[in-house]
Amino acid sequence: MTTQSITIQVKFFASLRESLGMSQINLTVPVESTVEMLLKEIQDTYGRDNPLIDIRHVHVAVNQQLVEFDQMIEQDDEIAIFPPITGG
Amino acid sequence: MTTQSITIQVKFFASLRESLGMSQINLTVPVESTVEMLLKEIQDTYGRDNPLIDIRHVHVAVNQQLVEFDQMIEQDDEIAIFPPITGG
Amino acid sequence: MHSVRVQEEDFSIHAEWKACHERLGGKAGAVVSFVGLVRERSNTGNVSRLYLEHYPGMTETSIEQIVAKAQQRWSLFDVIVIHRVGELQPEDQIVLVIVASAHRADAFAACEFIMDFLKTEAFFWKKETGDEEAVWIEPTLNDTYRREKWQK
Amino acid sequence: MHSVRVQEEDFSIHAEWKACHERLGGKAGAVVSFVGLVRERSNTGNVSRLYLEHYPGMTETSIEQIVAKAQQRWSLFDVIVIHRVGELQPEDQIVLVIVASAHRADAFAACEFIMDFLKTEAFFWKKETGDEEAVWIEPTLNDTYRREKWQK
Repeated sequence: MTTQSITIQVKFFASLRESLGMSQINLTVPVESTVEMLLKEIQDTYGRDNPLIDIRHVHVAVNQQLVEFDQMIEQDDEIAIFPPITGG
Repeated sequence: MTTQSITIQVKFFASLRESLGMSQINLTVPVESTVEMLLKEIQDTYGRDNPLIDIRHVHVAVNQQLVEFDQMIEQDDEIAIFPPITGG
Repeated sequence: MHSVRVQEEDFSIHAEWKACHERLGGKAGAVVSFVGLVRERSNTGNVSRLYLEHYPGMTETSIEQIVAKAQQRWSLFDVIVIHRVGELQPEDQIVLVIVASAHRADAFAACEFIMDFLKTEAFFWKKETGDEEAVWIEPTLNDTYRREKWQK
Repeated sequence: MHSVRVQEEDFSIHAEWKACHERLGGKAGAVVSFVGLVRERSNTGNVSRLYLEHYPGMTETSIEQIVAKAQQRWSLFDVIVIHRVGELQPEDQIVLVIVASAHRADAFAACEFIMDFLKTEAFFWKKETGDEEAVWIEPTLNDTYRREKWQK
Protein backbone atom coordinates (compact mmCIF):
# COMPACT_ATOMS: atom_id res chain seq x y z
CA MET A 1 0.00 0.00 0.00
CA THR A 2 1.48 3.34 -1.11
CA THR A 3 0.73 6.62 0.62
CA GLN A 4 0.20 9.48 -1.80
CA SER A 5 -0.45 13.11 -1.02
CA ILE A 6 -2.20 15.98 -2.77
CA THR A 7 -1.68 19.72 -2.70
CA ILE A 8 -4.54 22.07 -2.09
CA GLN A 9 -5.06 25.77 -1.56
CA VAL A 10 -6.88 26.81 1.62
CA LYS A 11 -8.44 30.27 2.04
CA PHE A 12 -9.69 31.82 5.29
CA PHE A 13 -12.19 34.65 5.61
CA ALA A 14 -13.32 37.24 8.14
CA SER A 15 -12.75 36.44 11.85
CA LEU A 16 -11.06 33.18 10.91
CA ARG A 17 -8.59 34.92 8.62
CA GLU A 18 -7.79 37.44 11.35
CA SER A 19 -7.43 34.95 14.17
CA LEU A 20 -5.23 32.61 12.14
CA GLY A 21 -3.25 35.58 10.84
CA MET A 22 -3.33 34.36 7.24
CA SER A 23 -5.74 34.57 4.35
CA GLN A 24 -4.37 31.71 2.29
CA ILE A 25 -2.06 28.73 2.61
CA ASN A 26 -1.02 25.82 0.43
CA LEU A 27 -1.22 22.49 2.25
CA THR A 28 -0.29 18.95 1.45
CA VAL A 29 -2.68 16.30 2.75
CA PRO A 30 -2.95 12.53 2.23
CA VAL A 31 -5.11 11.35 -0.68
CA GLU A 32 -8.68 10.50 0.30
CA SER A 33 -8.68 13.16 3.00
CA THR A 34 -12.08 14.60 3.80
CA VAL A 35 -12.94 18.19 4.65
CA GLU A 36 -13.37 17.12 8.27
CA MET A 37 -9.86 15.66 8.37
CA LEU A 38 -8.49 18.89 6.89
CA LEU A 39 -10.27 21.00 9.50
CA LYS A 40 -8.81 18.90 12.34
CA GLU A 41 -5.35 19.12 10.79
CA ILE A 42 -5.60 22.92 10.58
CA GLN A 43 -6.92 23.20 14.11
CA ASP A 44 -4.12 21.01 15.46
CA THR A 45 -1.46 22.93 13.56
CA TYR A 46 -2.63 26.54 13.84
CA GLY A 47 -5.52 26.77 16.20
CA ARG A 48 -4.49 25.16 19.49
CA ASP A 49 -5.31 28.24 21.55
CA ASN A 50 -8.09 29.23 19.22
CA PRO A 51 -11.51 27.63 19.21
CA LEU A 52 -12.55 29.67 16.17
CA ILE A 53 -11.98 26.93 13.67
CA ASP A 54 -14.32 24.61 15.58
CA ILE A 55 -16.10 22.48 12.98
CA ARG A 56 -19.39 23.22 14.68
CA HIS A 57 -19.09 26.88 13.69
CA VAL A 58 -17.39 27.06 10.32
CA HIS A 59 -18.61 26.56 6.78
CA VAL A 60 -16.51 25.11 4.00
CA ALA A 61 -16.59 25.59 0.25
CA VAL A 62 -14.67 23.42 -2.18
CA ASN A 63 -14.06 25.09 -5.53
CA GLN A 64 -16.55 27.78 -4.51
CA GLN A 65 -19.36 25.32 -3.73
CA LEU A 66 -20.57 24.86 -0.15
CA VAL A 67 -19.93 21.26 0.93
CA GLU A 68 -20.66 18.85 3.78
CA PHE A 69 -17.69 17.84 5.92
CA ASP A 70 -17.54 14.30 4.54
CA GLN A 71 -16.65 15.71 1.10
CA MET A 72 -13.45 14.18 -0.32
CA ILE A 73 -10.63 16.59 -1.19
CA GLU A 74 -8.84 16.36 -4.54
CA GLN A 75 -5.58 17.62 -6.01
CA ASP A 76 -5.62 21.41 -6.70
CA ASP A 77 -8.91 21.97 -4.89
CA GLU A 78 -9.58 25.51 -3.67
CA ILE A 79 -10.89 25.09 -0.13
CA ALA A 80 -12.42 28.04 1.71
CA ILE A 81 -13.17 28.04 5.43
CA PHE A 82 -15.25 30.79 6.95
CA PRO A 83 -17.67 31.76 9.72
CA PRO A 84 -21.43 32.19 9.07
CA ILE A 85 -22.13 34.92 6.52
CA THR A 86 -23.62 38.29 7.43
CA GLY A 87 -24.43 39.98 4.12
CA GLY A 88 -26.68 42.76 2.94
CA MET B 1 -94.14 76.63 8.04
CA THR B 2 -91.76 78.64 5.88
CA THR B 3 -89.80 77.07 3.03
CA GLN B 4 -86.23 78.26 2.90
CA SER B 5 -83.54 77.37 0.41
CA ILE B 6 -79.76 77.14 0.47
CA THR B 7 -77.12 77.57 -2.19
CA ILE B 8 -74.39 74.99 -2.70
CA GLN B 9 -71.58 74.34 -5.11
CA VAL B 10 -71.58 70.94 -6.87
CA LYS B 11 -68.47 69.52 -8.57
CA PHE B 12 -68.34 66.55 -10.93
CA PHE B 13 -65.29 64.46 -11.75
CA ALA B 14 -64.05 62.03 -14.39
CA SER B 15 -66.70 60.13 -16.42
CA LEU B 16 -69.46 62.00 -14.61
CA ARG B 17 -68.00 65.38 -15.48
CA GLU B 18 -67.71 64.35 -19.11
CA SER B 19 -71.15 62.82 -19.43
CA LEU B 20 -72.89 65.77 -17.76
CA GLY B 21 -70.76 68.18 -19.78
CA MET B 22 -69.90 70.35 -16.77
CA SER B 23 -67.37 70.27 -13.99
CA GLN B 24 -69.13 72.57 -11.56
CA ILE B 25 -72.55 74.13 -10.97
CA ASN B 26 -74.16 76.26 -8.28
CA LEU B 27 -77.53 74.89 -7.21
CA THR B 28 -80.30 76.05 -4.91
CA VAL B 29 -81.99 73.33 -2.88
CA PRO B 30 -84.55 73.35 -0.04
CA VAL B 31 -83.17 73.48 3.51
CA GLU B 32 -82.84 70.08 5.14
CA SER B 33 -82.08 68.43 1.81
CA THR B 34 -79.95 65.30 2.02
CA VAL B 35 -77.25 64.18 -0.36
CA GLU B 36 -79.65 61.56 -1.71
CA MET B 37 -82.27 64.20 -2.51
CA LEU B 38 -79.63 66.27 -4.28
CA LEU B 39 -78.53 63.28 -6.39
CA LYS B 40 -82.14 62.63 -7.46
CA GLU B 41 -82.62 66.29 -8.31
CA ILE B 42 -79.48 66.30 -10.47
CA GLN B 43 -80.44 63.07 -12.18
CA ASP B 44 -83.94 64.39 -12.93
CA THR B 45 -82.61 67.69 -14.28
CA TYR B 46 -79.47 66.67 -16.16
CA GLY B 47 -79.30 62.93 -16.36
CA ARG B 48 -82.56 61.67 -17.86
CA ASP B 49 -80.84 59.81 -20.69
CA ASN B 50 -77.82 59.13 -18.59
CA PRO B 51 -77.64 56.40 -15.96
CA LEU B 52 -74.17 57.51 -14.88
CA ILE B 53 -75.32 59.45 -11.86
CA ASP B 54 -77.05 56.38 -10.47
CA ILE B 55 -76.70 56.57 -6.69
CA ARG B 56 -75.59 52.95 -6.64
CA HIS B 57 -72.43 53.88 -8.50
CA VAL B 58 -71.34 57.31 -7.36
CA HIS B 59 -69.50 58.55 -4.29
CA VAL B 60 -70.14 61.90 -2.66
CA ALA B 61 -67.91 64.20 -0.65
CA VAL B 62 -69.19 67.18 1.31
CA ASN B 63 -66.52 69.77 2.01
CA GLN B 64 -63.93 67.25 0.87
CA GLN B 65 -65.06 64.53 3.28
CA LEU B 66 -66.67 61.33 1.95
CA VAL B 67 -70.24 61.07 3.29
CA GLU B 68 -73.17 58.69 3.39
CA PHE B 69 -76.20 59.66 1.33
CA ASP B 70 -78.34 60.57 4.34
CA GLN B 71 -75.95 63.44 5.12
CA MET B 72 -77.75 66.80 5.45
CA ILE B 73 -76.61 69.59 3.13
CA GLU B 74 -75.90 73.08 4.46
CA GLN B 75 -75.51 76.55 3.02
CA ASP B 76 -72.26 77.04 1.05
CA ASP B 77 -71.34 73.35 1.15
CA GLU B 78 -68.93 72.12 -1.51
CA ILE B 79 -70.43 68.88 -2.79
CA ALA B 80 -68.41 66.59 -5.06
CA ILE B 81 -69.92 63.69 -6.99
CA PHE B 82 -67.69 61.15 -8.67
CA PRO B 83 -67.30 57.55 -9.82
CA PRO B 84 -65.13 55.03 -7.92
CA ILE B 85 -61.49 56.13 -7.76
CA THR B 86 -58.69 54.43 -9.71
CA GLY B 87 -55.44 55.88 -8.40
CA GLY B 88 -51.80 54.94 -8.37
CA MET C 1 -41.15 63.62 8.44
CA HIS C 2 -43.01 63.38 5.17
CA SER C 3 -43.82 65.17 1.95
CA VAL C 4 -46.85 64.77 -0.32
CA ARG C 5 -47.14 66.39 -3.74
CA VAL C 6 -49.65 66.15 -6.59
CA GLN C 7 -48.32 67.76 -9.75
CA GLU C 8 -48.39 67.76 -13.54
CA GLU C 9 -44.61 68.03 -13.87
CA ASP C 10 -42.39 64.99 -13.99
CA PHE C 11 -40.27 64.19 -10.93
CA SER C 12 -36.63 63.22 -10.50
CA ILE C 13 -35.98 60.15 -8.39
CA HIS C 14 -32.42 61.36 -8.09
CA ALA C 15 -33.38 64.73 -6.60
CA GLU C 16 -35.91 63.20 -4.19
CA TRP C 17 -33.55 60.46 -3.11
CA LYS C 18 -30.72 62.92 -2.60
CA ALA C 19 -32.87 65.25 -0.47
CA CYS C 20 -34.14 62.27 1.51
CA HIS C 21 -30.62 60.92 2.10
CA GLU C 22 -29.43 64.33 3.33
CA ARG C 23 -32.33 64.63 5.79
CA LEU C 24 -31.75 61.13 7.14
CA GLY C 25 -28.22 61.44 8.41
CA GLY C 26 -26.99 58.12 9.76
CA LYS C 27 -30.28 56.93 11.30
CA ALA C 28 -31.78 55.02 8.41
CA GLY C 29 -30.57 51.61 7.33
CA ALA C 30 -33.18 50.96 4.65
CA VAL C 31 -34.79 53.04 1.92
CA VAL C 32 -37.43 51.45 -0.30
CA SER C 33 -38.64 53.30 -3.40
CA PHE C 34 -41.52 52.53 -5.71
CA VAL C 35 -41.94 54.08 -9.13
CA GLY C 36 -45.09 53.48 -11.15
CA LEU C 37 -44.77 53.83 -14.92
CA VAL C 38 -47.33 54.07 -17.71
CA ARG C 39 -47.41 50.70 -19.49
CA GLU C 40 -47.81 50.53 -23.26
CA ARG C 41 -50.31 47.70 -22.76
CA SER C 42 -53.01 47.49 -20.11
CA ASN C 43 -55.59 44.79 -19.37
CA THR C 44 -57.77 46.23 -22.11
CA GLY C 45 -55.16 46.55 -24.90
CA ASN C 46 -52.66 49.05 -26.21
CA VAL C 47 -52.32 52.37 -24.43
CA SER C 48 -51.28 55.46 -26.32
CA ARG C 49 -52.22 58.03 -23.67
CA LEU C 50 -53.26 58.12 -20.03
CA TYR C 51 -55.13 60.99 -18.44
CA LEU C 52 -55.14 61.35 -14.66
CA GLU C 53 -57.75 63.54 -13.00
CA HIS C 54 -57.76 64.57 -9.35
CA TYR C 55 -59.76 66.64 -6.86
CA PRO C 56 -57.40 69.43 -5.78
CA GLY C 57 -57.25 69.61 -2.00
CA MET C 58 -59.11 66.40 -1.27
CA THR C 59 -56.61 64.29 -3.21
CA GLU C 60 -53.68 65.66 -1.21
CA THR C 61 -55.60 65.15 2.04
CA SER C 62 -56.39 61.53 1.12
CA ILE C 63 -52.68 60.85 0.50
CA GLU C 64 -51.70 62.58 3.75
CA GLN C 65 -54.11 60.26 5.57
CA ILE C 66 -52.59 57.18 3.96
CA VAL C 67 -49.09 58.33 4.91
CA ALA C 68 -50.24 59.03 8.48
CA LYS C 69 -51.68 55.49 8.74
CA ALA C 70 -48.35 54.05 7.57
CA GLN C 71 -46.43 56.20 10.07
CA GLN C 72 -48.65 54.98 12.90
CA ARG C 73 -48.16 51.37 11.92
CA TRP C 74 -44.41 51.31 11.25
CA SER C 75 -41.40 53.19 12.52
CA LEU C 76 -40.50 55.46 9.59
CA PHE C 77 -37.98 58.30 9.34
CA ASP C 78 -39.16 59.78 6.07
CA VAL C 79 -41.96 59.27 3.55
CA ILE C 80 -42.16 60.99 0.17
CA VAL C 81 -45.16 60.61 -2.14
CA ILE C 82 -45.32 62.35 -5.52
CA HIS C 83 -48.28 61.63 -7.78
CA ARG C 84 -48.60 63.10 -11.25
CA VAL C 85 -51.85 64.20 -12.88
CA GLY C 86 -52.82 65.33 -16.38
CA GLU C 87 -51.80 63.85 -19.73
CA LEU C 88 -49.22 61.06 -19.66
CA GLN C 89 -47.94 58.55 -22.18
CA PRO C 90 -46.24 55.13 -22.06
CA GLU C 91 -42.89 55.05 -20.19
CA ASP C 92 -43.84 58.20 -18.25
CA GLN C 93 -43.47 58.13 -14.48
CA ILE C 94 -46.82 58.32 -12.64
CA VAL C 95 -46.05 57.92 -8.98
CA LEU C 96 -43.05 57.86 -6.64
CA VAL C 97 -43.09 56.56 -3.06
CA ILE C 98 -39.91 56.64 -0.97
CA VAL C 99 -39.89 55.22 2.56
CA ALA C 100 -36.89 55.33 4.90
CA SER C 101 -36.63 53.32 8.09
CA ALA C 102 -34.06 51.78 10.41
CA HIS C 103 -34.77 48.29 9.12
CA ARG C 104 -35.86 46.92 5.78
CA ALA C 105 -38.97 45.07 6.98
CA ASP C 106 -40.67 48.33 7.99
CA ALA C 107 -39.61 50.15 4.83
CA PHE C 108 -40.83 47.38 2.49
CA ALA C 109 -44.15 46.93 4.30
CA ALA C 110 -44.90 50.65 4.53
CA CYS C 111 -44.04 51.34 0.88
CA GLU C 112 -46.28 48.50 -0.32
CA PHE C 113 -49.04 49.56 2.09
CA ILE C 114 -48.94 53.13 0.79
CA MET C 115 -49.14 51.94 -2.82
CA ASP C 116 -52.05 49.59 -2.07
CA PHE C 117 -53.98 52.41 -0.42
CA LEU C 118 -53.05 54.96 -3.12
CA LYS C 119 -54.74 52.59 -5.57
CA THR C 120 -57.94 52.37 -3.56
CA GLU C 121 -58.27 55.43 -1.31
CA ALA C 122 -56.54 58.32 -3.06
CA PHE C 123 -58.79 60.53 -5.19
CA PHE C 124 -57.57 59.92 -8.73
CA TRP C 125 -59.42 58.84 -11.85
CA LYS C 126 -57.67 57.32 -14.85
CA LYS C 127 -58.72 57.49 -18.47
CA GLU C 128 -56.89 55.36 -21.00
CA THR C 129 -56.73 56.09 -24.70
CA GLY C 130 -56.04 52.92 -26.69
CA ASP C 131 -55.84 52.38 -30.45
CA GLU C 132 -59.24 53.96 -30.88
CA GLU C 133 -61.38 55.15 -28.03
CA ALA C 134 -60.70 56.60 -24.60
CA VAL C 135 -62.19 54.80 -21.59
CA TRP C 136 -62.38 55.60 -17.91
CA ILE C 137 -60.78 52.78 -15.96
CA GLU C 138 -62.86 50.75 -13.50
CA PRO C 139 -61.38 49.80 -10.13
CA THR C 140 -60.11 46.22 -10.04
CA LEU C 141 -61.11 43.62 -7.49
CA ASN C 142 -57.43 42.76 -7.11
CA ASP C 143 -56.66 46.27 -5.85
CA THR C 144 -59.46 46.00 -3.31
CA TYR C 145 -58.23 42.61 -2.20
CA ARG C 146 -54.69 43.92 -1.79
CA ARG C 147 -55.88 46.79 0.39
CA GLU C 148 -58.03 44.54 2.53
CA LYS C 149 -55.25 42.12 3.39
CA TRP C 150 -53.68 44.93 5.48
CA GLN C 151 -56.74 44.91 7.72
CA LYS C 152 -56.09 41.32 8.82
CA MET D 1 -32.30 40.61 -17.89
CA HIS D 2 -30.15 41.22 -14.85
CA SER D 3 -26.89 42.65 -13.61
CA VAL D 4 -24.88 41.72 -10.50
CA ARG D 5 -21.85 43.67 -9.29
CA VAL D 6 -19.67 43.53 -6.20
CA GLN D 7 -17.44 46.58 -5.93
CA GLU D 8 -15.60 48.92 -3.57
CA GLU D 9 -16.77 52.07 -5.37
CA ASP D 10 -20.00 53.80 -4.45
CA PHE D 11 -22.95 53.49 -6.84
CA SER D 12 -25.37 56.04 -8.25
CA ILE D 13 -29.04 55.15 -7.92
CA HIS D 14 -29.70 57.74 -10.57
CA ALA D 15 -27.42 56.13 -13.15
CA GLU D 16 -28.71 52.62 -12.44
CA TRP D 17 -32.34 53.70 -12.49
CA LYS D 18 -31.82 55.64 -15.74
CA ALA D 19 -30.16 52.68 -17.48
CA CYS D 20 -32.90 50.39 -16.19
CA HIS D 21 -35.67 52.71 -17.40
CA GLU D 22 -34.10 52.93 -20.86
CA ARG D 23 -33.86 49.15 -21.17
CA LEU D 24 -37.47 48.67 -20.05
CA GLY D 25 -39.28 50.62 -22.73
CA GLY D 26 -43.03 50.68 -22.04
CA LYS D 27 -43.35 47.13 -20.67
CA ALA D 28 -42.82 47.74 -16.98
CA GLY D 29 -45.43 49.30 -14.73
CA ALA D 30 -43.58 48.94 -11.45
CA VAL D 31 -40.01 49.44 -10.30
CA VAL D 32 -39.09 48.77 -6.67
CA SER D 33 -35.67 49.80 -5.37
CA PHE D 34 -33.99 49.02 -2.10
CA VAL D 35 -30.97 50.88 -0.78
CA GLY D 36 -29.18 49.69 2.33
CA LEU D 37 -27.24 52.32 4.28
CA VAL D 38 -24.68 52.11 7.07
CA ARG D 39 -26.42 53.10 10.31
CA GLU D 40 -24.59 55.17 12.90
CA ARG D 41 -26.03 52.88 15.58
CA SER D 42 -26.35 49.10 15.40
CA ASN D 43 -27.78 46.58 17.88
CA THR D 44 -24.48 46.66 19.71
CA GLY D 45 -23.93 50.43 19.94
CA ASN D 46 -22.37 53.25 17.98
CA VAL D 47 -20.78 52.46 14.65
CA SER D 48 -17.88 54.51 13.36
CA ARG D 49 -16.79 52.17 10.57
CA LEU D 50 -18.03 49.06 8.80
CA TYR D 51 -15.79 46.65 6.93
CA LEU D 52 -17.34 44.27 4.41
CA GLU D 53 -15.34 41.25 3.29
CA HIS D 54 -16.29 38.95 0.40
CA TYR D 55 -15.04 35.87 -1.45
CA PRO D 56 -14.35 37.07 -5.00
CA GLY D 57 -16.06 34.80 -7.49
CA MET D 58 -18.14 32.83 -5.01
CA THR D 59 -19.88 35.96 -3.73
CA GLU D 60 -20.97 37.01 -7.23
CA THR D 61 -22.14 33.45 -7.96
CA SER D 62 -24.17 33.35 -4.76
CA ILE D 63 -25.93 36.59 -5.73
CA GLU D 64 -26.53 35.35 -9.28
CA GLN D 65 -28.22 32.28 -7.79
CA ILE D 66 -30.47 34.42 -5.59
CA VAL D 67 -31.47 36.56 -8.58
CA ALA D 68 -32.16 33.43 -10.67
CA LYS D 69 -34.44 32.09 -7.92
CA ALA D 70 -36.37 35.37 -7.89
CA GLN D 71 -36.66 35.34 -11.68
CA GLN D 72 -38.08 31.81 -11.60
CA ARG D 73 -40.61 32.73 -8.96
CA TRP D 74 -41.87 36.06 -10.33
CA SER D 75 -42.24 37.64 -13.72
CA LEU D 76 -39.43 40.24 -13.78
CA PHE D 77 -38.15 42.39 -16.62
CA ASP D 78 -34.96 43.58 -14.98
CA VAL D 79 -33.00 42.97 -11.78
CA ILE D 80 -29.95 44.98 -10.71
CA VAL D 81 -27.93 44.11 -7.60
CA ILE D 82 -24.89 46.14 -6.56
CA HIS D 83 -23.16 45.26 -3.30
CA ARG D 84 -20.24 47.23 -1.95
CA VAL D 85 -17.28 45.77 -0.07
CA GLY D 86 -14.34 47.24 1.83
CA GLU D 87 -14.31 50.10 4.31
CA LEU D 88 -17.56 52.01 4.79
CA GLN D 89 -18.82 54.55 7.28
CA PRO D 90 -22.23 55.74 8.55
CA GLU D 91 -24.55 57.13 5.83
CA ASP D 92 -22.64 55.23 3.13
CA GLN D 93 -24.64 53.13 0.69
CA ILE D 94 -24.01 49.39 1.05
CA VAL D 95 -26.38 47.67 -1.32
CA LEU D 96 -28.77 48.52 -4.15
CA VAL D 97 -31.47 46.21 -5.49
CA ILE D 98 -33.72 47.35 -8.35
CA VAL D 99 -36.51 45.12 -9.63
CA ALA D 100 -38.78 45.98 -12.57
CA SER D 101 -41.97 44.14 -13.38
CA ALA D 102 -45.33 44.65 -15.08
CA HIS D 103 -47.15 44.84 -11.74
CA ARG D 104 -46.16 46.07 -8.32
CA ALA D 105 -46.91 42.86 -6.39
CA ASP D 106 -44.16 40.96 -8.25
CA ALA D 107 -41.66 43.81 -7.96
CA PHE D 108 -42.19 44.28 -4.20
CA ALA D 109 -42.06 40.57 -3.44
CA ALA D 110 -38.98 39.91 -5.56
CA CYS D 111 -37.05 42.89 -4.17
CA GLU D 112 -37.76 41.84 -0.57
CA PHE D 113 -36.97 38.20 -1.39
CA ILE D 114 -33.60 39.17 -2.89
CA MET D 115 -32.73 41.27 0.17
CA ASP D 116 -33.74 38.49 2.59
CA PHE D 117 -31.54 36.01 0.74
CA LEU D 118 -28.64 38.49 0.34
CA LYS D 119 -28.63 38.68 4.15
CA THR D 120 -28.46 34.91 4.60
CA GLU D 121 -27.01 33.30 1.45
CA ALA D 122 -24.63 35.82 -0.12
CA PHE D 123 -20.99 35.47 0.88
CA PHE D 124 -20.27 38.63 2.84
CA TRP D 125 -18.89 39.15 6.32
CA LYS D 126 -19.36 42.36 8.24
CA LYS D 127 -17.06 43.85 10.87
CA GLU D 128 -18.25 46.83 12.87
CA THR D 129 -15.99 49.30 14.60
CA GLY D 130 -17.77 51.03 17.48
CA ASP D 131 -16.49 53.53 20.00
CA GLU D 132 -13.66 51.20 20.90
CA GLU D 133 -13.24 47.77 19.46
CA ALA D 134 -14.03 46.15 16.14
CA VAL D 135 -16.26 43.08 16.16
CA TRP D 136 -17.32 40.63 13.49
CA ILE D 137 -21.10 40.58 13.28
CA GLU D 138 -23.00 37.39 14.07
CA PRO D 139 -25.95 36.37 11.88
CA THR D 140 -29.29 37.25 13.46
CA LEU D 141 -32.12 34.81 14.02
CA ASN D 142 -34.46 37.39 12.56
CA ASP D 143 -32.65 37.27 9.21
CA THR D 144 -32.92 33.49 9.18
CA TYR D 145 -36.61 33.68 10.03
CA ARG D 146 -37.21 36.19 7.24
CA ARG D 147 -35.53 33.93 4.70
CA GLU D 148 -37.44 30.87 5.84
CA LYS D 149 -40.85 32.45 5.48
CA TRP D 150 -40.31 32.40 1.68
CA GLN D 151 -40.16 28.60 1.79
CA LYS D 152 -43.73 28.36 3.08
